[in-house]
Amino acid sequence: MTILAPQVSVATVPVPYRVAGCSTESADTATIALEPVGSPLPAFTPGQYAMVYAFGVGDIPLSVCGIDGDRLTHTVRSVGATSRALWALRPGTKVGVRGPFGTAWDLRSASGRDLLVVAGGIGLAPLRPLVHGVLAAPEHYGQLNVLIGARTPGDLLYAEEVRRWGALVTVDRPDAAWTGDVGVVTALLDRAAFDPPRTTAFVCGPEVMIRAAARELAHRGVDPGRIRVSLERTMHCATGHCGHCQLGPLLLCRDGPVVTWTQAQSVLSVREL
Amino acid sequence: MNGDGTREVKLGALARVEGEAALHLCVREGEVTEARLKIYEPPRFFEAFLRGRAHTEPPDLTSRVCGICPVAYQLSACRAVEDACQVVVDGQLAALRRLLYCGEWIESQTLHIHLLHAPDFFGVDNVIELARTQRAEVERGLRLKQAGNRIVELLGGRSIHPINVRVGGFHRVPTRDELRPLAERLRWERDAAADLVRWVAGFDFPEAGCDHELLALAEPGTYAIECGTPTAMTAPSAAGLPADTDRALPTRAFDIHDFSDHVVERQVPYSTALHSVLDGRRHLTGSLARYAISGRWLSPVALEAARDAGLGDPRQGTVCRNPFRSIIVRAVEVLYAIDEALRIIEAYEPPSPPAVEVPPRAATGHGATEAPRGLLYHRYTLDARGTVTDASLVPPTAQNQGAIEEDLRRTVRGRLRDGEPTDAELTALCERVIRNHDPCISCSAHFLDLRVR
Amino acid sequence: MADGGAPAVIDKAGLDALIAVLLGRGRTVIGPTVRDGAIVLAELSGGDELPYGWGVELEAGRYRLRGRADGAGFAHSAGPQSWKTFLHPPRERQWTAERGADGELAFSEERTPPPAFAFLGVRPCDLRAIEVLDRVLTGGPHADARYRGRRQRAFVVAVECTEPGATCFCVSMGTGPAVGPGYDLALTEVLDHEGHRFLVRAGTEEGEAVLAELPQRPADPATRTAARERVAEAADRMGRTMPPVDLRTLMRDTLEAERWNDATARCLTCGNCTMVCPTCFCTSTEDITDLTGDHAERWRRWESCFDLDFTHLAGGGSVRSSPRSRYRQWLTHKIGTWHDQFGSSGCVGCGRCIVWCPTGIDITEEAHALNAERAAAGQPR
Amino acid sequence: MTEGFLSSLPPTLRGWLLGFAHDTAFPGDIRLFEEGSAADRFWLVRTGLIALDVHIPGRGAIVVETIGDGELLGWSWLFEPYQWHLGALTRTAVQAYEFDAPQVRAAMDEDPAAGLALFRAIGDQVIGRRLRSARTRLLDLYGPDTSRAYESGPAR
Amino acid sequence: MSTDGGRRPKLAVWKFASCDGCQLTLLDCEDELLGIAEEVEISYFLEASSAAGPVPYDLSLVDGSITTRQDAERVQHIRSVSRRLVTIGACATAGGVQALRNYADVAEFRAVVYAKPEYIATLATSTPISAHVPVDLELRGCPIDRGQLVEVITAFLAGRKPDVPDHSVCFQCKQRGTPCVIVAHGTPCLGPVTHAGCGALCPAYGRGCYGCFGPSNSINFPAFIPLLRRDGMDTLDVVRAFRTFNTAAPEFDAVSREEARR
Repeated sequence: MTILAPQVSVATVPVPYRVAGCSTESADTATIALEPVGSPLPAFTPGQYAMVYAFGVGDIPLSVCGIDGDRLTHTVRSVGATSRALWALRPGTKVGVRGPFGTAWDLRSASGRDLLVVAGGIGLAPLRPLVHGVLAAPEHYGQLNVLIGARTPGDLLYAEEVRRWGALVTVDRPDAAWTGDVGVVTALLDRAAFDPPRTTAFVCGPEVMIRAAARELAHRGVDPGRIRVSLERTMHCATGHCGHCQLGPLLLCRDGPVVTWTQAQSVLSVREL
Repeated sequence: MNGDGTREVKLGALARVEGEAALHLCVREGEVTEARLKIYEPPRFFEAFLRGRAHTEPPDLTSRVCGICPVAYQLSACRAVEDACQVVVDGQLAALRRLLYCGEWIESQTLHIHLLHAPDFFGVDNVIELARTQRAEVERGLRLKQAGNRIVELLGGRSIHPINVRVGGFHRVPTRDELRPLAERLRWERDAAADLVRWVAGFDFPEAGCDHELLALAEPGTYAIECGTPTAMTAPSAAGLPADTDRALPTRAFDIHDFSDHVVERQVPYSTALHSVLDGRRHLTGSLARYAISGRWLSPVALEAARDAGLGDPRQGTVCRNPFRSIIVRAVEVLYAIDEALRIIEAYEPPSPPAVEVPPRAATGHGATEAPRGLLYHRYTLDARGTVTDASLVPPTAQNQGAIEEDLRRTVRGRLRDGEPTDAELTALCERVIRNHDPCISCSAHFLDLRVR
Repeated sequence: MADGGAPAVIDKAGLDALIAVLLGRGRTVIGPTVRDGAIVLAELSGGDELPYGWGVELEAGRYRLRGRADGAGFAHSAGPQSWKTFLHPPRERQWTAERGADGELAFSEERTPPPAFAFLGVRPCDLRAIEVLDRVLTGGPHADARYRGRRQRAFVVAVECTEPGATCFCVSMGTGPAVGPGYDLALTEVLDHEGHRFLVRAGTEEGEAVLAELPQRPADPATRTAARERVAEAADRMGRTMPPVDLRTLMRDTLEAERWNDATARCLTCGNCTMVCPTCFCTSTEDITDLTGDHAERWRRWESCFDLDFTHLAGGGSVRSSPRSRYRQWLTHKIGTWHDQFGSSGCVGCGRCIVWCPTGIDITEEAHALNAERAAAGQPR
Repeated sequence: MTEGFLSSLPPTLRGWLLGFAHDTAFPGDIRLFEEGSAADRFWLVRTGLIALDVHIPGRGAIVVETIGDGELLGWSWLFEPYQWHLGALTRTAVQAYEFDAPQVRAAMDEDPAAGLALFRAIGDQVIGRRLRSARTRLLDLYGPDTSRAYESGPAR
Repeated sequence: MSTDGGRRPKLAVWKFASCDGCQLTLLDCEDELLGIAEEVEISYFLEASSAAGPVPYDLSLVDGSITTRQDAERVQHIRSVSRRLVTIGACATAGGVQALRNYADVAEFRAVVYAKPEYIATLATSTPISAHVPVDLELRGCPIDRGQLVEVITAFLAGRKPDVPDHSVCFQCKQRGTPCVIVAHGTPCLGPVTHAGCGALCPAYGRGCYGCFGPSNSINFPAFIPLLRRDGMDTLDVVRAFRTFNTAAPEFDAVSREEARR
């Protein structure tokens, strides 16, 4: 039995971080940049998450949406007490961070292959550092396609950056100024240039969207073992000890959030598993 | 001031009393024409819905009449049901009941002293303000109050609506080991209570008296709490004495089974509480009455504290009829209850089983105990299966209403003789007069003797 | 595991001495004792607190103490608690945080030294349960430091099972009634015409050292034989069995079985089965603050997958909203997906969940029924 | 049954199709299929109501459409990978003709004329009609912003 | 909870038909009382103070049920001057023991208790606060638990969700280490259907839970009622067991009516 024995249990006890910046993404969503006050946490890898603690309120899992040295960025949508507190943070405020936790996208295993990134809503956040990774070394990969679905044009995250990526964007509900695609994100697959057998796909978004997209990709010939999806369940401890995030055989805080469609397909097909 | 020279003082909602009440006072040409303690606490119909319940249920159900003195309700109910079923609970079980009751006395009396009554003597609105100048005393009071709660919590499970009391005894009795830490704390608190008596004795008290009969339970050899015989002391005027006389007067006792022949409730239009009278005369229950009836049975430490506080020696026939000084008597009762609790704990042997069987019986039972604010009487009629067919509850505040209104009249009249007070002054004075008797409005709002028709 | 040298025999006075020695070594001794009409695990100060002469009568949803004429001290089955209560307590502080006037945060890990427990009377099934908890709480990428601290310091006196209850099925789960590895000392209680005595073996050096301090005699063949026979007889007297199939596969194959509806009709979702289970480890976190708001604490407390809010998603409802899905989660996890997550079954066959379920839902009966339903439906899907 | 899908078919085709049918009935609250599972059967509803739903963790089953008397339940069996896109739950007791999908597909291959006619009928009467109505509903759902109820955020 | 300009949040405590016990719980927080008073401004609390602060209030605690027309109007006013409204106790949350009137003719009840019933203006039912105005949180119990009250106030101050679990008493009973009284003694106990919060007191004292915290969030009466019968309760006992302090809670009300029809 191998047991990690860090001096400070950074998996259990938060480490102080300072809010270095925050920007509004949409009405209910903000991106916060965090810098360590003292020693930083071990390095994060795209796809992994941190438990971010708002003082006195609680902590929630937030995927990293940007990694720059010791600086972590997270995009948070205000849906509960803790996310509301984090969403409302101002620069200079201190928070606690635990991590890194969970499985990563594992971009390296897609070396030399076509890449298909499919994101729905706030699901773009954990995929962003993956795209950064590809753009930093395009020579290692084949075709990169980024397909993004957003509820409305105003809900699109990182709009400037997304334009630079050349991503295909579709919205459910256009406004008067929107001249782009309208519809669900899977409809964009027809316009993406990828060779299914040579493709590794990375999918994140609402679970219904993940199910539809992964199923469609598999139908088009992408190997289910090469479709990587990021799943979400309630996480409390992030260390595999509290049991809340179980999804069938998976302990998602440890075995996820990123799993292959091979793993996810059967567990997502059982209601209330 | 109205055009006809009538002056009305209306106080919408009385503060620092338990429950909802208002005051209505009319003054005309220096005379008080009307003094009403108007209780508008919504009625809750306990006596009606007790009908049809099992004979084991009154302790838990009637506890909910009052969150301030639930133990009083539970134990009066137990006594009445046990009386109907001809069961006597005695020995260590009775001692534990008294211990539980001591806890409620300590809690409730310190609550009243510090949080409700003392602010009046310092001219502040509440205990938080009081704590700004009397921090140590308030903290001591809260600690004492907590000690009372700890007794109730240990024996009863929780301080409000304890869960461990049952007809026949308890669901579970504590071990000696469980009581030991409590005793350690109470030994400290006994000194604190002696300090408390000294503190309140130093307050500034107006001269006052009360011309009411005093009604309390009496139990030879002890300061009656959880049992005793109703005993009344004559009002001073009947003996040709002034209302503020401190002399003990003749007493008479009557059997608890005859309670409703002596204490009769009647309804007044302005109140959801029923007023009651003792043998047709106004009477007062509570600390002043208990001290008058049972004072000589206080423990030595309590007697000494009472004497040092200027209450005189009850063994020498001295009583206290100044309602403003009731705060001192309450403090003495706190000290006594702590002392008594310690005595019970030291003599404690766990009884087995924790309750005696109380098989139902078709009969009517009566029970009375001394709630912190006065005598609380319960009566139940059971059928052979133990179903309650009739219930009557007579709480102390209902009994005291007449006395409170008379105190209002007397005090306001006296004040008017000293010159014209402002409305604010008059209001504050009336509130103090009411709070002297620690009225518990929740208790008083739902009762009637069924025979009054 | 040390081979522990030669087995010895001690009597009741030896057991008293054992408790005294363990107390003398600064340990908090936890063992069985009678309280509230049950044999509970509590702190012991002497051997006279052991439940000599007490046995239990067990059925699904029913537990009754009954006297035993033979005066045995360990002839009772699993009680309402397990050692989890002490190793993985119901409520525990994990860290505290202070916010300074300048807004700086300081976090301090809970560092109160863990108690040095001595567990007296650990039944073989429970010893395996402790091993399961070890894997869950210290075997993954992140070890639970508090648990590990208590666990590493704990001294385990196992007692072999000679009196299984009607709800026991450790033989099915391969966890008893003979003791497996992991003990410091192992006892086997023997009562016959030669008297009331215990065969003792040491499993560790500390166990040997403790044993050496006790009044004892070398184990005689008769005592050894009697001990072996009593344990062997116990194996034949198991009240219940699990179906002799791969339970992990059975659970995977029957996720949509009708039988779940049947069990759920009887399930109160009270969570009692999870709380009494010696391996159920789930917890929830509590964040508390004081009135100033500048002092915060993180606590965790036992939680259960039967709680509707266990799977509450932020901004939504519960994933497992139906009682059916919650009961299914418990059972399929316990004997199915536990293997995937932690490399073993989560069930040790102690029968507590059967006894302490108010409506008497029986894990073995449910497994048999699921197996029968699968068989009736033909091949596994 | 006089209305619905069957009545839109020419009589010969109707007879041909019903040749593969067998009668079936379900009580209310029975799950006929799950999203993602194999689409190996389909039904023509004679009486009763079926809800098509999507399961969203934490929110339960969200009903997107209902299928009633005379309507065809299921068309995913026509196209690879023959997997249901939605789940189906009976809301009331249901009586229906049930068809074995592989058998019907094989028959469509064997008799291309009948196959094409059936395919056209499904494309027009079922898929096309539902697509049109879904788009109309989108207009309702995504029409002028309906003000969101104030989220007072009660703790529980 | 952010308040304007960093001032102390204002707390108000209101009373309707009740025994006062739940608001007394605030005064029973001896260790915390002065601390609370430092962190929040107790603006309205008649039982404790004769001073009343100006509206609006950041947090209103409401004790008691609605039994008169005036009270039904008063609670509307309270809602309108309160940013957050938390009901405290079984009366405010489920109508309290006085909701037993809901099963009877109130005119008759009134006549039993009062000689001149015409003096008494009261409604035919006792209803919870939530039947009249939106409520942000309902704190259960007859009476409420002191620890839960402090938790609600501190959580309010920290902007945190109060940790007030909705599961059954059994959860707390097991955490407390009490052997189940149903299983070990055959004692009827409402724990499996009752909301946690009391700390599982009654079983710890050897008695069955009597449901003073009302229904939990996951109840299976068809499986539970037979246990009560098995352990010696007859139909009348079962009806009485659910008709106490939370009698008007919908789940308890329904099961007691169903049992009463037997």
